[in-house]
Amino acid sequence: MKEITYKEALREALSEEMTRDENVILMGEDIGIYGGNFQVTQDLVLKFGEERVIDTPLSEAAIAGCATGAAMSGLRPVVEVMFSDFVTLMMDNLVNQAAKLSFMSAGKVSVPMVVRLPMGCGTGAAAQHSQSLEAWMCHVPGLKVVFPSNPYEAKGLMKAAVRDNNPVIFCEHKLLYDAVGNVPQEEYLVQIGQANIMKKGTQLSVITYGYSVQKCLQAAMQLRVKGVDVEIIDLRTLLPLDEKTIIDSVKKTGRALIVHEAVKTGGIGAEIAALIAEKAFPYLKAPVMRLAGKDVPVPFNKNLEQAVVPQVADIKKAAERLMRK
Amino acid sequence: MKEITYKEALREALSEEMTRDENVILMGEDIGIYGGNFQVTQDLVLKFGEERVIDTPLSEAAIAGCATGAAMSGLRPVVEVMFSDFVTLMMDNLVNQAAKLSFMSAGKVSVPMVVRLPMGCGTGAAAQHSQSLEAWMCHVPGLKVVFPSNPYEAKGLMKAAVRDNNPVIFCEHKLLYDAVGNVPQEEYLVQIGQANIMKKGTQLSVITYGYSVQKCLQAAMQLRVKGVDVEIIDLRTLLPLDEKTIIDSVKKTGRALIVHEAVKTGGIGAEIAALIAEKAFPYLKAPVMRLAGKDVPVPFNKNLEQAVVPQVADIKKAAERLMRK
Amino acid sequence: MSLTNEKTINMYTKMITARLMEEMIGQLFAGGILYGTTHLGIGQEASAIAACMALQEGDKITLTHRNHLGCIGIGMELKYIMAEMFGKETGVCSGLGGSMHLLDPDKGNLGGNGIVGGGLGIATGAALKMKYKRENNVVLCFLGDGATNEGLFHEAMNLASIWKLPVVFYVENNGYAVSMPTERSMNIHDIAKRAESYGMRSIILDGNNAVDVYNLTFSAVQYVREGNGPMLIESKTYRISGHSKNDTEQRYRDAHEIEQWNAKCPIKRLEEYMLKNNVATKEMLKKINAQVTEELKEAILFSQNSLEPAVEDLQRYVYAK
Amino acid sequence: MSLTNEKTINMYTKMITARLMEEMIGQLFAGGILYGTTHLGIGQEASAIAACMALQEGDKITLTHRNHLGCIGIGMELKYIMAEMFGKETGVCSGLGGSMHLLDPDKGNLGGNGIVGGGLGIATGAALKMKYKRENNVVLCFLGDGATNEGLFHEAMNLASIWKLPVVFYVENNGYAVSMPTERSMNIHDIAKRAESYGMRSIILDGNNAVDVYNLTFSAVQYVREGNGPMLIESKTYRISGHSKNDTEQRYRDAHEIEQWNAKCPIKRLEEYMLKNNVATKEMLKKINAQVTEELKEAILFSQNSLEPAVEDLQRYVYAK
Ligand SMILES: Cc1ncc(C[n+]2csc(CCOP(=O)(O)OP(=O)(O)O)c2C)c(N)n1
Ligand SMILES: Cc1ncc(C[n+]2csc(CCOP(=O)(O)OP(=O)(O)O)c2C)c(N)n1
Ligand SMILES: [Mg+2]
Ligand SMILES: [Mg+2]
Repeated sequence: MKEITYKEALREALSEEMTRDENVILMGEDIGIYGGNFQVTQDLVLKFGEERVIDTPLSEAAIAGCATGAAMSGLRPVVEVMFSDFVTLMMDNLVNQAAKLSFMSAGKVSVPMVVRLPMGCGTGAAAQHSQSLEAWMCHVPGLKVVFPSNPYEAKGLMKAAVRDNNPVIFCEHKLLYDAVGNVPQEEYLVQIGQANIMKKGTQLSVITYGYSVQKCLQAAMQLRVKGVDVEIIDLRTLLPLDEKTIIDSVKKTGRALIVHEAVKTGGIGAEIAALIAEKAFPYLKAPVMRLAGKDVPVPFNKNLEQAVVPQVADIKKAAERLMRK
Repeated sequence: MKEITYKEALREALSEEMTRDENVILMGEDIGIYGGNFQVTQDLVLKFGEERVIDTPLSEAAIAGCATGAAMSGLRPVVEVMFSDFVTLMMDNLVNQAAKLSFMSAGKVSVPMVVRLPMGCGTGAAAQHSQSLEAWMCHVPGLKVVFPSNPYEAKGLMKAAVRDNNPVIFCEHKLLYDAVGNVPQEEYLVQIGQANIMKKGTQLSVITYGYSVQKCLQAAMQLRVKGVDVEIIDLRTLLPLDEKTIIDSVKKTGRALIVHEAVKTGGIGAEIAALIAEKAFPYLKAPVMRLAGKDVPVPFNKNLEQAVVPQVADIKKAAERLMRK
Repeated sequence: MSLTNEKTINMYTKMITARLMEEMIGQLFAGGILYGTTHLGIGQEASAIAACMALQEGDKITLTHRNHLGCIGIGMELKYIMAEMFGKETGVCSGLGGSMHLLDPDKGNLGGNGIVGGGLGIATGAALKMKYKRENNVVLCFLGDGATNEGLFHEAMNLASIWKLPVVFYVENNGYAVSMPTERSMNIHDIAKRAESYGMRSIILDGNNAVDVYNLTFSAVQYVREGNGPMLIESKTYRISGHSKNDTEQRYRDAHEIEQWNAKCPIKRLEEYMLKNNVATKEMLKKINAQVTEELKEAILFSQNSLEPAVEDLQRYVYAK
Repeated sequence: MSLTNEKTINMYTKMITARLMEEMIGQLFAGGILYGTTHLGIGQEASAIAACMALQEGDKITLTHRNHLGCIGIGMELKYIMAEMFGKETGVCSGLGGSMHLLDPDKGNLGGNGIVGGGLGIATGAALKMKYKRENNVVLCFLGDGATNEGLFHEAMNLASIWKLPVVFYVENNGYAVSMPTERSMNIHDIAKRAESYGMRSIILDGNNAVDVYNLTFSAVQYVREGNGPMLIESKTYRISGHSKNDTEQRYRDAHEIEQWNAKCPIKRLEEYMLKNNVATKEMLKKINAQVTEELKEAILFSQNSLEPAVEDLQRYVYAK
């Protein structure tokens, strides 16, 4: 084991996969000598050259399209989108091309590509640089969506994503890039489609992912002191969801709290709540509760920015409320 | 009262609003002499001229952006997107500009525009011309989303949408354009944010919208014969949802079936199910059930196309299953 | 490679195949036998097919919504195209794709596209791979005049240019994007001019003259193949068919204009050329027509006798293994 | 309107205001006092401010992520800009927008934009409204070299051109888009060339020469105001600041290049011009500097003494009434 940061974990994964398979290439804005806006690709251009670490102009749509065409042809492009908010400019290529090509061609082509999306707020970058848009992606059959919450998952999921034969939307959280954690010295993958029970518990299932996992773990420690024994599920993959892990947990605890940073209405929390309401209904001792981002754009002001997403205290309070029901 | 089609209803609404307010203009591809891909704007260019019924080149992103700028400046543009699938090309302007400008400017500007999206499958137009993407839009604070199910709603909602001071995503269903229905001779609006109970019932709440409303009504007739008394809620507005009407109904019936054509995972049905699971939990006699589009792109073949969205028989079967739980 | 007699006859055969196929598809739609929608290419046979014939083994094309001609041009088989039009399991895309999504990578076709401009990114990416792998191939990216107003056109042209990718952007300027005349959708006379924004070379050709299309496309393709970076070709042509099967009224153009272009029919012109230059005799042309008619009949029979895809298989191709 | 002495002094005052403000913002960020991110415009004062000064009452501008200079140029008040930088309730956007979203329609500013190219559509739409209402106004749309590679640039330029909209696309080519040099992001030397794709007129100007910027922009704006359709201006300039507050290493350019451009400092050049042409004396310039310094201090004091926006008001502006 060794301790590295989330961004180092991503970089290691990319570097290892590029070494293993010459078909893996990187594309994105300022990912070369600049090292990427969040330093994920730092120095990779020195190691792999400009032909494999490709600095692109500001042309998000064409980058997504170009990656799609390259992937159809046998390469495995990993695209960095500088901020996830700019994926709005790639939607046509991702949704109408990459996601549908395998189906429309009856399997004649496949599109093995990864699109990296730095998500979330907490850096004061305001409404157009702080969104969490994973729910859109989960509504598109043909895509896979993952969201690691720590360096171990970041590395393992990235390696799995690069090897997957489908377009994988790889969500990262800006506030996690400097988070440290242990990863094995030897090679490993984290399988796409498998959630992880981060903490076992008996009274309440907290279902979450991404940066919120860290907050939920903190809240769980505080709740423990108060005698509430929480189980925490880190989804890791949002599409396809690991239904079994979620449903089994809720069947055991009888209570579910879903936590995410994305705006509540239409968020992926709704899908999870709906699943539980459908498949674990007789086991529920209380209503399924969602704690999510407020239904507003992300404000610049720091206090307000903090107020729009669930914080540790909010999670604790919500869990306590749910335990009383 | 008079009987007109859905597309005539839309046309009347546009024509009346354009007559009432010279700030209302139309923009879109082939909406002039061609009359729009689905004939909604037929002959409006003859009545209002090319300055107000503006044929655009194939430039979806700029059309959305141009409408945004025009709306910020005092006009009220109504944009036709030829197929809703192409809204993928407008996402940045709709989501990062139009939806956020009021908030980001602390109310200094507003963006009164309407974006018309012909949704849905059933015409054999295949994967890139058949999607139902309303759920994305419902996940964007700052937008409003409506989806009329008949000519009465189409006209009333369109007039309300044109007068609304926010960007309104106006979903239409291709298979409804030729549907006929009664509308009042005199002027009327259908308020945004209000659902409508299409049919009162006591045993099961069917919550639906758009083209699926028609199918649910048919299923309800068949269910009645079998002694099942269904209540049908036509949502009409998807953002903001009329929570009260939904929750009141479910409290009364104790059972909820949500029906829509959009892909199930991450669909707006998830949001509704989650709401119910949160707010009507103690009243539920059975799990909340969602009947929605299959998680696949829309296939070309007609049999398969029919199979990917809920049909009358599926709705009936689902309702019966739910009654047995 | 210069246009040999054999190649010319082959080209003619494909053009006739395309014409008869499109007419047949039109009839099948009119008769309510085919389902969905379609965009016929009548009048553009030389533009699409002769261009494809300028390619060699390993080259690729990307096509548009109006993609049937390109499919014939690149050598896809009639019966698998027709079976796809019928939505059958034996179709090139097993009935899942339909008229706008004909795709056959083994033959070099990376796909028709329901999204106008949708092929631009894909073509650029396919060319990126060719360059990366030091392959001696090129991509021929078909698009319409209307598509050149899409943002993706600009972005893809620029990428191809700065990265010197082996791609030829082949713009078929047929005068309209649905009802929008090209002269109203842009303030320039020649779309080829747009190449200059990217420091890219371009040529303009008469898209109704098959021999010219072949020769000029061939030289452009060679230039690109040699590593000189991308090129743009503007092929001036005309769509005789309505925009799609729904475009019946056509209030946006007058009959006289169509007549004028009918006089420039690319097939008639190629026939005249072949006769004049002794490439073929009248009898040979007649025989080709008869053969193609027969083949088309067989293709339809094949399609009609094929099975529908199974509902149980719906999930099968959503994700690649 | 020609550049009167009064106007020149006004212009100089704004440029100095911008320079001192940007330096101050840089310091406040370095000291951890300001939150979020920011894109300073040091070196581009002439390019941004002199262009704005060529406008008249009722004209509008759209700005980019690097928008502080334009805000000063169009006449927004220092204290409300600074209060927004501090995220305070008294800021131009009540602390909701922040550095990239400064907006003040009453002063003619339709907004900075966090999306590169985001202002292009808005500018086009604002111009559409002016034309529709027969107003005698124009929109000046600011964008960077990098933004001209976005698809929206292409689409918006084309719309503006075919509809003859009163909009001037003002491209500040400062040599880089973050770390990407303009010469690597496109295969042409002058971005102005791109106007030709739309049959649009263009001019190139020295963006570090305030007097030139003013005069040439003024003439372009007049041309557009007269109903001749849009124009593109390429303003060649250089960003002395790092790209954003995070751009500290700057491995993508060398110090020598920055030095060379420092020698062309637009403020020094305007000072020289003013002294040489007796527009102002050294003492006057000194006094202006002192005044601005004072004003800036006050603006910061004002900001620091202002209240934070209330959490309870979060929902207030999501929807317009
Ligand atoms: C992005 C997008 N916008 C609009 C359409 C609808 N549409 C299909 S074909 C077409 C016209 C295309 O014109 P052009 O590129 O000139 O090709 P042509 O039809 O003339 O062959 C339009 C508007 C579409 N399919 N995709
Ligand atoms: C659509 C989009 N892509 C990427 C970014 C990230 N980004 C912000 S500024 C910038 C460079 C812009 O370059 P240019 O247009 O030349 O303006 P400059 O920064 O030089 O003033 C980039 C890549 C963004 N904000 N929006
Ligand atoms: Mg055309
Ligand atoms: Mg720049």
